[in-house]
Amino acid sequence: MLLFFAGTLLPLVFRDPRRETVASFVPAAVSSLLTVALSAWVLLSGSVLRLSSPVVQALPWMSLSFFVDGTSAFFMLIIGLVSTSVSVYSLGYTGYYAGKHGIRTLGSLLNLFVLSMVLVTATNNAFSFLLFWELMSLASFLLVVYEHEKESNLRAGIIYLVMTHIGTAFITAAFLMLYSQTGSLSFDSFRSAAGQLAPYTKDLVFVLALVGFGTKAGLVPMHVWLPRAHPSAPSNVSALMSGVMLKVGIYGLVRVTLDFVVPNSPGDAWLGLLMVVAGSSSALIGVLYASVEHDIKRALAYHSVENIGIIVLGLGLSVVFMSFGLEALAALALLASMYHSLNHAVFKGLLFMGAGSVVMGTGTADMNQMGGLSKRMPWTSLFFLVGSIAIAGLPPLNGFVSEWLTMQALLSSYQVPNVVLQLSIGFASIAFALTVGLAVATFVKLFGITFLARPRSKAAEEAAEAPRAMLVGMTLAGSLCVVLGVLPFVATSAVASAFGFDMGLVSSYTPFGPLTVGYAANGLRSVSSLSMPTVLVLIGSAGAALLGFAAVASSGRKTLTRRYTTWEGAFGALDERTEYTATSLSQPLRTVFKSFFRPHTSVDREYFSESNHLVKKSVTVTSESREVFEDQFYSPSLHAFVAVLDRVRRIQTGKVNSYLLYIMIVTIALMVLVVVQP
Amino acid sequence: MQVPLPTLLTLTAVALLLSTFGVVVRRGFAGWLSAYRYQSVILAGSAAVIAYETGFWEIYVAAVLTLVVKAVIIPRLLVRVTESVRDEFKIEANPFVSIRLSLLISALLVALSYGLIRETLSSASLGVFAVAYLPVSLSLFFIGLFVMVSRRMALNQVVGLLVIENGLFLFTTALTQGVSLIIEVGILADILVGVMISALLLLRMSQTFDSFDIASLENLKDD
Amino acid sequence: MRSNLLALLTSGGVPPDWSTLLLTILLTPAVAVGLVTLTRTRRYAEAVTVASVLLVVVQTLALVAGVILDGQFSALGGFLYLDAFGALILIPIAAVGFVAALYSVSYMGLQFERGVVDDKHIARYYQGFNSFVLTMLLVPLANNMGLMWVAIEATTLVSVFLIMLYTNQGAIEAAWKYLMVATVGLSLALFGIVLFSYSNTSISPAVASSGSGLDWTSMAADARLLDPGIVKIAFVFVLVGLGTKAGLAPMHTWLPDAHGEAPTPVSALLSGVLLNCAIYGVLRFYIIAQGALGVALPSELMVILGLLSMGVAAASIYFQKDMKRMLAFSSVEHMGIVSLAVGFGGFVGLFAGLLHIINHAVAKPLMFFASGTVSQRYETKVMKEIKGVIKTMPITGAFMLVGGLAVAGMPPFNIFLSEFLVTTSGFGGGQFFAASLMILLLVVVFAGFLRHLVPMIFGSAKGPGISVAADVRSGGHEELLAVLPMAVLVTLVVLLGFYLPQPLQTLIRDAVQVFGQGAPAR
Amino acid sequence: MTGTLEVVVVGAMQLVAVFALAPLLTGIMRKVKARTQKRIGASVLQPYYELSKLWAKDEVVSDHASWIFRSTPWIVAIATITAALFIPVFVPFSPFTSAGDVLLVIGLLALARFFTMLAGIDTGSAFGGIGTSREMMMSSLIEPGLFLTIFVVSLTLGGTDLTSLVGAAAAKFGVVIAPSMLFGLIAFFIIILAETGRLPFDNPATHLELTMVHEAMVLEYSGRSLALIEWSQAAKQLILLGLLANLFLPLGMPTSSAAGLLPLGLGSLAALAKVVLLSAIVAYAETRVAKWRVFRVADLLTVAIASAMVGMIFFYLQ
Repeated sequence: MLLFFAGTLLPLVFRDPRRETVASFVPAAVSSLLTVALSAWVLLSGSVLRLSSPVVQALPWMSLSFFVDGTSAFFMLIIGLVSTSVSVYSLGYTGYYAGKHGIRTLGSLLNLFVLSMVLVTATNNAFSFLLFWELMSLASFLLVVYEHEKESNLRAGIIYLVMTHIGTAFITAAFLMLYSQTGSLSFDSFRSAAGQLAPYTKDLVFVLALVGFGTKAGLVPMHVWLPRAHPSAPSNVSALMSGVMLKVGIYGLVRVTLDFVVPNSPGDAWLGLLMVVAGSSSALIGVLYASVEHDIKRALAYHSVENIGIIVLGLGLSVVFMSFGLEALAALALLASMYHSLNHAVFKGLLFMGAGSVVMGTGTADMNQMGGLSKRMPWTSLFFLVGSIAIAGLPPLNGFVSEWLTMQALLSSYQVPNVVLQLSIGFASIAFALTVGLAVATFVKLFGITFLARPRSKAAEEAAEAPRAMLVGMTLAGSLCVVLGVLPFVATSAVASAFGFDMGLVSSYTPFGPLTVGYAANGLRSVSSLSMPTVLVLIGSAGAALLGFAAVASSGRKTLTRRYTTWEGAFGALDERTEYTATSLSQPLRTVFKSFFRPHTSVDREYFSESNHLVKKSVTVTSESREVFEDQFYSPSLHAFVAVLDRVRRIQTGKVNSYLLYIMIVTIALMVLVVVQP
Repeated sequence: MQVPLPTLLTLTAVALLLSTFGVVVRRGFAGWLSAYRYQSVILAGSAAVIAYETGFWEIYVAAVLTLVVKAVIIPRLLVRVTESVRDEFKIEANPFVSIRLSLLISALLVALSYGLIRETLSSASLGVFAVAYLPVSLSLFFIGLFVMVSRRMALNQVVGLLVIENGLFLFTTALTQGVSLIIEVGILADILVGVMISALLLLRMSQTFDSFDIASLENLKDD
Repeated sequence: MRSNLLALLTSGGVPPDWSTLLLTILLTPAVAVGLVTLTRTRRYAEAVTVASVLLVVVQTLALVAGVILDGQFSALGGFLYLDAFGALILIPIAAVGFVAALYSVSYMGLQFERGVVDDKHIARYYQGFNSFVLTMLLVPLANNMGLMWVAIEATTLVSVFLIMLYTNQGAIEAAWKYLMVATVGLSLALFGIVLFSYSNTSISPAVASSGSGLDWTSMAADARLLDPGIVKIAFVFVLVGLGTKAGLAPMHTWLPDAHGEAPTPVSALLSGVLLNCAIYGVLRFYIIAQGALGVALPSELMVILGLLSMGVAAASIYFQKDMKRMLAFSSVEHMGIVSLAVGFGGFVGLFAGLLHIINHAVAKPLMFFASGTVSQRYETKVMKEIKGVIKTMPITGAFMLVGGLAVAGMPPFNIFLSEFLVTTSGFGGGQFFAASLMILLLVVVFAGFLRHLVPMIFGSAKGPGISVAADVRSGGHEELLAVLPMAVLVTLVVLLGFYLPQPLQTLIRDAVQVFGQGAPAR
Repeated sequence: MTGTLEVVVVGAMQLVAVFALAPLLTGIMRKVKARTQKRIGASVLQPYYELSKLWAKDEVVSDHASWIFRSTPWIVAIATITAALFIPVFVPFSPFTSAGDVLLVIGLLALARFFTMLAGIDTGSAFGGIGTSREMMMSSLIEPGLFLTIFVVSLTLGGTDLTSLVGAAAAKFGVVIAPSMLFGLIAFFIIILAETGRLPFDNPATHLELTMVHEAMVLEYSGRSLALIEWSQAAKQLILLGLLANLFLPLGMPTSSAAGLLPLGLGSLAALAKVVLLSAIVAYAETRVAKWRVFRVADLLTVAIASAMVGMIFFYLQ
């Protein structure tokens, strides 16, 4: 067992200067496989790993101790799966950086990043948790500013690290509140004291943890760094970051809600409600921004905000159910959200890898320059299609299953006795449904504009297919999507054993057994179920029936297909300028939700000669939607804070007299204070 | 003639306060120097009185030392340093606080130190010297500090510093009848070296800024 | 390395006579000063300085080993005295002194090459350097508080002398302000010290007669008997006085100018070590005040001053333009953290505070050396004109990044360990408001630091207004002697992040015991 | 009657019936519309002739289009067929209940819509672009409406499993006229209009780029693929109308699936009659209203969402 653990650590940190690309990523792949093996073993055997090495003898409760139980094993599984495919993918991807930057630094930082994530999920002590937590953000910060020539990357990096640091400050406050109750920093003591926390501290700890981990996971008010940091990182890193790092944030949230702040009284329901509201609003806002974005990586980053919102929605529901003692429903909601986090890690990783190879091929991330790549990069477009279908939650693949579970959880919220909760969860389900609808629309745009129709720029024309290693990486992730979609029992059993619900609760986990959700209200009993394998069989049979019918119907005449140019309404040859671009495609959406985006379009005309304004040389219309959160919430508060700082700064006046005056005032003030003090 | 001790002590205390007010009033550098020299002489006198009363021989040595260092060496040092600088820089043109106001403030400070001492240490059983000299030394400290704060010329700040040092010396001799001699010598050495270094600085300052005005010393700040 | 040394010494059978070591450790730098004044050649002065400081390091290790073994001992009839707390302060003086000596060889060498400094300056520099080390060594060893005051006053005078080395306007202004503010502060401190000794002598006539009124040991012994009225006023005077030297908030104004203008090795010593000596003085009297007045009042004062200095430092760092001034303000912030830690009290708080002194003494000089080399290379201290350090000087760039993140409090490094402990003690001690305010201020400092550090280290060095002087001297673009000290410090910074060597832990625990000695029977 | 063999047989039978009758339904709709506009209109069987004609014609495919364009018709057809297997249009129970429920059907329809939108972009012409962008906006609003109606229905009739839903609707007639169900009905009716591309949302008849949404996406198709798309479009219409009929107007439906052959036959006839009646109503509604501006359509869909919400509130607050 320890061997396993050392196995994951050793190769991760190893970096070999000479044969860079291979040497740094092969150990990464091997070690992530080991992580997968370790977590699978823990999940199956349900046993617990424990290891601890104290840092300071004098303070026993402060040690680097590790504890791998079901929950951490489940998240380790996610990390392992995605990092295996990403490290295989980055074997090919580093070619893109061959000339400009040292591959060695990229390789070692990536290893460090994955290592710190694995360790975060394994720690058992608040101090070591924070240590690895910030190590993770430090490694990802260095990766974000990897291409540090571009000024925008630097700013994104700074915002990212400062935001995560604020998040860590909240988490530290939460842990130390627990420390003040229990007197020790180890998670075991937190767990043992979970029961008898005073209600006041319990709420405070919960809110602090929600804000802290929310910043890392990218919940709405604190999501500002996400759309900036992910696109500026190299693609294989942003695949890891949005696929897995956000999940570590969720891991923290799960750890706090389930272990330390166990919701056991109706009073805690409002905590769950807070999560539901935060989740659904961040889902809605994330997808709204994603649907209008024309930079492919920013769109995917915004989309991560949306999926995280769904996961937190599921968590919130489980907290609400738990606080009313509805164990079965709580397990269902938790299953839905954990399953969704597993799915999201897989298909978001796949999509970012796809985006990476597209960016590598065309050299730009702006979708308006792309188009027609499916002909030149057939494999990448296939994988991207698989990813889009999965993320949009369409039937055959895994996205649909987790969304089905979340919907069932939402639908069964009627059993919550409190009416206010029922209604608010109902309204949250509207936001959720709107998100699902918009997600389909976003990915039509994302996939359609990038891969279909005619190439819109020179670069898109000569885009070359991604190197073989990248494709292998993507096949790994793609096949995972399909497997998780078709055989949901694989994931459900993993989640069940991870979170320790007893098997019978949700459904019988036979390989082909359907996922069933019971319904019993005002006298009507029904069991709605979904068994993907049979659905697949049906689709296959329908297809066969159709082909048979087509063959029979056209027995006589053999129809042939001719290729001819698209019908262009008799305007003469179409060139790519008349094509729909990403921005135009999302224009109806923008007008419908204009109160949210408040797009301001600026039209500037260029004239041949200043005298007559009638003959226009060119009219360019630029319209971009402003970041609502940026203007209303962040910049004003930032300016106010900076203004305060500015005033404090003034005391360094530079004159000796004023310095001496300060000393005089302080002496007299303190003397008066001391004399007055009893 | 056997002058009763308490009146003698109050007499020297009053003389000390008068000399400090002299420092506050004078505008020109020469004026300050003479006031300072006068103050150091009285200080040495009072130290001698304490030594006579308590019979510790170390205090005599300390008194003589202060007399030599503070009354003779330091003033000559300052005069030699400031010879090269033109006269008008040695006059305090317009201090932050007008002379009259600064007089009032120093009186206030004296009252403050007396009040403070009575308020805090009334309970402690103070020796006869402490009763007389403690508030004086504290007021010396505050007035010295006030002089440094309110004056615009660098020279004045040195003089303010020296007034504070005098207050210090009085404080130590009055309270504990003189700490062990080595420490006394150490303190005096520190003061001497301090004044030498500030003289060096003044010299260097007059070469670069060719004026002692503090205004030129303000570019190191957070604009 | 320390533990085997320990074994070596004790294995000698006869317990070595520690007190003679106390004397020799003071003599070495004194001899060095003499030697340096005699010679005029630069090479010889450098060699002497490095040798003497190396000797000091060895002796310090021996002394520390002694303290761990025998508790405390004294020499010259109780005049010199060393206990765990003093030894703890001794370590950074020796360690940073040695590293600074190494660094100044290359730094002053480069300055000499560039004609910024001539031969006379170099000689004066090394004189000042050695006497600076001497005076700083004297502070923790002095049992007699008067002697300690004289030592601190001497450190001020010597450091003013060192700041005055460059004859440009900024140096003079900084030196003048430093001298004025520090001397006023110290005279105030002397008021306090004498009051303390007065209260000590007025209680027990035996002490008065033996003339040991000023000895700390006697004060600590009957701390509980002292008259609270006098001790209150005395502690305020000492706190404000020595606080000025330590750079606590309202009295910190001289610090950015002095540390900004001094030559880099000196400002490293100033920031890394001198502030420790001043805080050492404050804490010595904190123990006695704690004994006499109970913990409430003194800790409240320390918490107020701590938060004040962190607030002021956080504000100024955010807007700073000059690299060294930013580091100076960050020293103010870290001293605030130490006083906060002591204010929070309890075993954890004191342990964290003392650990933070060590951590800060290791991390801050690293940053000063890195910024020194960079500002030498870019010939400017203004941060806007420095970009792409990681490109032009990879090793120093990496060290600067590690140091910068460490000083800003980024977890994997040592500063975070002690800061985290301080906040834990804050929450443990129930001071929720102060601790959460501290966390907020830490975040502001972190943001401010990052705002300046990242554009400097990354970014492209070719931008407008950025002139990178080709290195004048040897082909290698980074002087070995400059990089070596930094490498030593970086390993310490990273290592101390999660592993505290055993001897260090026992030393800190004994030091905390010393604090306990003064505490009233709770 | 519910052994796995019978389930498959009934399912297959229902599938054949759905696909056979679908074109008839569109024929009837066009007939009713023509009649109300006082013109004779083509015969009811006209759609059948069109389909068979298209089936035989050659296909023209644009050279920019990728494999997605050519495979979309097949995917859309398969998706609709699978959806048809689950919906109890004529038979009072959904044949493959154990495999899926209403949400799965919505997912399958969404899959079909997803691929049609992609095909629209693939041709690279501006028309396809218009169709897809409008469809994107509309579908993203239809989804919440659909989900909320199901939410209301599942609250009142219990769960999302179709058989139990239909059974409950048929059994307890009283439940159906509950206020929440009425609001659900209004919302569902509007959603069907939008989903099948009826008038207020999209004019199926014209090729004018101003008004067409669904047509624009399939503009480029011809020959067999156009036939397939038209056919699955009609089948979708029939499925949705059947769902509306069974859930909200369970008049002639036999209460449980175990009833004998005769009631089942009767029930399916009644269902057929209802579906025909509904399509007539829809056609009639179409003639009454003109095409709304594309962005005002969003308001109509919000009306649907609002009514579903009110239905939910009624259910909870009762």
